[in-house]
Amino acid sequence: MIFHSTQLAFREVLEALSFPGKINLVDECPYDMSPLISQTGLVCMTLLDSEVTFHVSDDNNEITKTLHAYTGSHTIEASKADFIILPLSSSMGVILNKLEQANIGDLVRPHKSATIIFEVESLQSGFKYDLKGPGIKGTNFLKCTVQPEILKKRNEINKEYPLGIDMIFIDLQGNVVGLPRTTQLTEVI
Amino acid sequence: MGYVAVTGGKEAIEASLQHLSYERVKHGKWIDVETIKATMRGFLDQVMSESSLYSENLAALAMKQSEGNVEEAVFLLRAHRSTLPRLYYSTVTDPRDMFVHRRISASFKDIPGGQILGTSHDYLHRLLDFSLVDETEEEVLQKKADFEEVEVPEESSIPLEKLPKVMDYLRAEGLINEFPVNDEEPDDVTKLSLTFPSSRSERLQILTRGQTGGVVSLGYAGLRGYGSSHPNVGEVRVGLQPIHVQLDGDDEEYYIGSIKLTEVESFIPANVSENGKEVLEFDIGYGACFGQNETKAIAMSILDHALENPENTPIHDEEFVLLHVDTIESTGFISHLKLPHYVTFQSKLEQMRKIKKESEARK
Amino acid sequence: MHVEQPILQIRNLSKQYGEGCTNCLQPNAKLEKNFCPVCKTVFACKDVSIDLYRGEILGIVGESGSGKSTLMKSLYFDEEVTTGEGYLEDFNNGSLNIFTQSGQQKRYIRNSLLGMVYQNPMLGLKMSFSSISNIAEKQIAAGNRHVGHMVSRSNELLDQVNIPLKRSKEPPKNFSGGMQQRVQIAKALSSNPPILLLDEVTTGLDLSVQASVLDLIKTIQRELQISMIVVSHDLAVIRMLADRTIVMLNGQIIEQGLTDQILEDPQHAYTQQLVYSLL
Amino acid sequence: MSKFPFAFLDEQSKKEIRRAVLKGVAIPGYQVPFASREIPIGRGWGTGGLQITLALVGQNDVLKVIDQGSDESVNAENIKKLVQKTTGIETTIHTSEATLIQSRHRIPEVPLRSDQIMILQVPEPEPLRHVERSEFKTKQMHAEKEYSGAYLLLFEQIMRYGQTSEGADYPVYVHNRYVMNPSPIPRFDNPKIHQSDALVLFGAGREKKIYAVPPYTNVESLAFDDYPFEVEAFEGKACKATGLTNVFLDEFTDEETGETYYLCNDTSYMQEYLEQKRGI
Repeated sequence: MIFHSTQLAFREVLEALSFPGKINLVDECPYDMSPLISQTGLVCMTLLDSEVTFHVSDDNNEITKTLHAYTGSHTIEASKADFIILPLSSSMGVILNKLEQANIGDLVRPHKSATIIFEVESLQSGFKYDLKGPGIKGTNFLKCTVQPEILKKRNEINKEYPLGIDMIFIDLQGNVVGLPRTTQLTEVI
Repeated sequence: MGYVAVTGGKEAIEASLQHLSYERVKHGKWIDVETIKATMRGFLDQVMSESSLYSENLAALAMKQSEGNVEEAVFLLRAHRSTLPRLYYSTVTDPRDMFVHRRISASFKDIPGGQILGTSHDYLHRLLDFSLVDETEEEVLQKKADFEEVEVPEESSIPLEKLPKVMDYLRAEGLINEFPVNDEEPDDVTKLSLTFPSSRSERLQILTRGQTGGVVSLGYAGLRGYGSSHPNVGEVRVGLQPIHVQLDGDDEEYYIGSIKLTEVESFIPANVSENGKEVLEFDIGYGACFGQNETKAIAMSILDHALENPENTPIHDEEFVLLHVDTIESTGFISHLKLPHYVTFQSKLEQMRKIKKESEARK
Repeated sequence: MHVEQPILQIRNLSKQYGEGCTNCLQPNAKLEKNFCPVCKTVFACKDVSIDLYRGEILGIVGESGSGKSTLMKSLYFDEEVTTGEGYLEDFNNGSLNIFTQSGQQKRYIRNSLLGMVYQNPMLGLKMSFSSISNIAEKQIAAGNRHVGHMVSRSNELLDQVNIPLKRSKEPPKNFSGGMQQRVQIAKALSSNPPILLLDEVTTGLDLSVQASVLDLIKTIQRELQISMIVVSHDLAVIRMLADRTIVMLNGQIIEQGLTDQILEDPQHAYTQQLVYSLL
Repeated sequence: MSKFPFAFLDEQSKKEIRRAVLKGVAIPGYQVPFASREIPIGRGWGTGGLQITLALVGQNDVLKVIDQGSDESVNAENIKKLVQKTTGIETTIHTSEATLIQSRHRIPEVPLRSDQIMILQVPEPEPLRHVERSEFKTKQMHAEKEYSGAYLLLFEQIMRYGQTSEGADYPVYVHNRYVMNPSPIPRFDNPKIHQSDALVLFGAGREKKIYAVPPYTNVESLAFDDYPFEVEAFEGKACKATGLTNVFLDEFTDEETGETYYLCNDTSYMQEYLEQKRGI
């Protein structure tokens, strides 16, 4: 039953955000959510419903229709969306633009900010970043194919804690890594 | 001194639950849900209003299960309500379409459509009727028959399904502030957490599902100097309100039934400045409840107006009113004091001893 | 007389209650006293500009409704200004308008750069907390986290405002009006702010107590060289304390200058009436 | 199995709670408002903690529920029964075996691991409530990091009693941004949340707030430089059964002798300690 898969997926995402940099594995989604990565579809089904809004990056209405059908959630422009989904196909320009628009909440309601669900090729190889902050004992390392420029933009957006955005990365193998706004991230060159 | 760590909690609960169900049946008497539904209208209306779940059957069952304890019955229905999936939302319904059983106004002697007394305890001498002690079924059926035989004098000309509103009468005279129709989607405090300042739809929802006693006594306080609204009951109407729903993508409206509703509109004089000139006009205080709950609906109309016009008296303070009138929240937190607190107590005890010891050392 | 930069500059500060209308919003609108006859909007302060120099006591005199209290409340952020700019030398050396700062910055200015003494002690004190806690509150708000330091600083201030130390643990609600104002003064000074705002501080106190509180203010000002703005409807209080004086009427400044000059040679009819009525 | 959905709550309610939990983890110590559901347990009796448990629990979880440190206490059993009835999962009294631990007023003496989640029940989530009763104003204070009121309360206690007199609910500063109420756990348990290996979640059902302290996060109890935070000392007292002194103790009086004695409050820990000593 789907509610068992969403429960498991939630625990993986919760652990990923509680231990930033830790790599967890999410199960496949029982329904065909292509062109999304199957695990992205399951994570969306775990968190989205009619009470929240979402925005798919390159206004890919095929994904938008699928997500609305399976979750009852409504699409809205990026600056107001509770969830922004950046599929693998999103170009660098589109990603930076959507991050720029993403809602970072305000000082009274910092929780009213966007959660970015970000598809990447791999979370086990590529550029190297070190992470510090809550959920991390000392330092943690993350190797992933996310371009440094994107994470530099993320750091800039999150500069005035508690305002900021929280990110959930999912790669082709269904690995998931969490990057809450509290994580200090620097590229290791 | 301490409280022996209660072991055997599981057995204790089982035993107490056994005893509770025994308590309900130990006299060997029982009352079926149908009878409760047919004879306990007052109780059911209050429970339905406070639990914000319109179902006379479930309210009757809850009354039976809770042995007539309103607090418990409302709790049972609220918990049940939160397990029900939400299939449809009703379309906007206008109490002008109510099939009126009772409709009075304290503001005008005669009103378009007339004052309709309907059924009310208002003019009853509250004397215990001992003849009811051993009232038999035959007597009940006889009383029923006697009443039904009396033929109605002649078809009354009053259009009970389309009775005009007293407010429309005042509006025509320009004595009521005009407001554009606002059919915006109301906020639902059971789906979106309440934030302050609150919206009017949030306030009305909290008040209509509020504890009857709580809402009434706050409204009463509003009349006795703790508030500054001097309401005049413009109209109380009680009757059957038709409810319709729409299906996705089809703008046809489908009638799914009627609910018994009490609606109150109070007129409250308020000075309004229209481009500089001070003018006295009527503000509206609104109250509406499931079932026939006139006192609660009137109190609600006082509080509605008070909260629309914040001042620093208690009943004009939205946090004071809205955060304390919910049956489940208030009864739950007060009864939670019965829960063991010996760890927090022990911690305080240690603190006190330490303070005492050190203050003696300092002497 | 003052060559260096003022420690506080206020420019065109206005505070209105009501939306205003075509009549009263144009530049030199015809107002009745301080409100617009057409739309009843009240202009508590209209285009008020003042400078305060380091170590100076500036007096502001005017009858009730003249806007002097509104001006003080706006300075201490108790009320939002409608329009106007304010620059504090000690806040980003006067480069930022204090009225457009974030809530957090405004709290920093209130806690560390300004001290306020209200006419009504209820506004300035937590009546049921001990007096020493009241005095410490401002130091805590300014970031102090050492009880011992705060207690000795508070005792020093209690001494300075002539309150016996053995009464330091008593709550202000047990004190007389005069003593409550002394606690307020001690509290306002506790984070060593460069500017102290005193709003009708001695009003309502009997004469002997008034004299001792004014005396206290004068000695504190001399010892600490702290700048002060003293607001009062009583010209005698202003004469005793202020180096320079501003006269306000119907939300606007009608005359300003050295206090002695204002007393000897008042220009505006209203000021003349005030001076002549002085005993 | 009961006719209720798995873990009692409908999926939409679970999502509402899950989203709040994730934002709580992302903003340590911040109270996330959520549309708290009405469930068959009384408000003020653990509905917040229970809703988090129900939104998290899965078939392979093992649940421990304690109240005042005891597994068999009446309310703990009551809550465990509801979860068990609607999920069929395994329950335990041994902290080390549990994956989810729901508790009221205590954190177990056994150190928690990072594969476990601690869920605490919260009656009053707002640490500034005694300083400011208006919710609108306290939210403003959190927004502006205006916490002098919380320190003033402690300062006043020191003035009156020579030291702070807060027993439980002792306010803490999380990730040096938010002042937070750790729920009515004794001071004794506050240090256990600081740099904890396990995630700690807080649920206030009646007040409709969820908040979190992620693992390895700084949590310091509010204090002054010269009046540091101190836990209950229980000087010269020890658990009569185990002799342990570094545990929170309950006080008892022996009916016959009238003598006062103490026992370790964490009953399952006491039992494990005794079994281990007796080599079972």
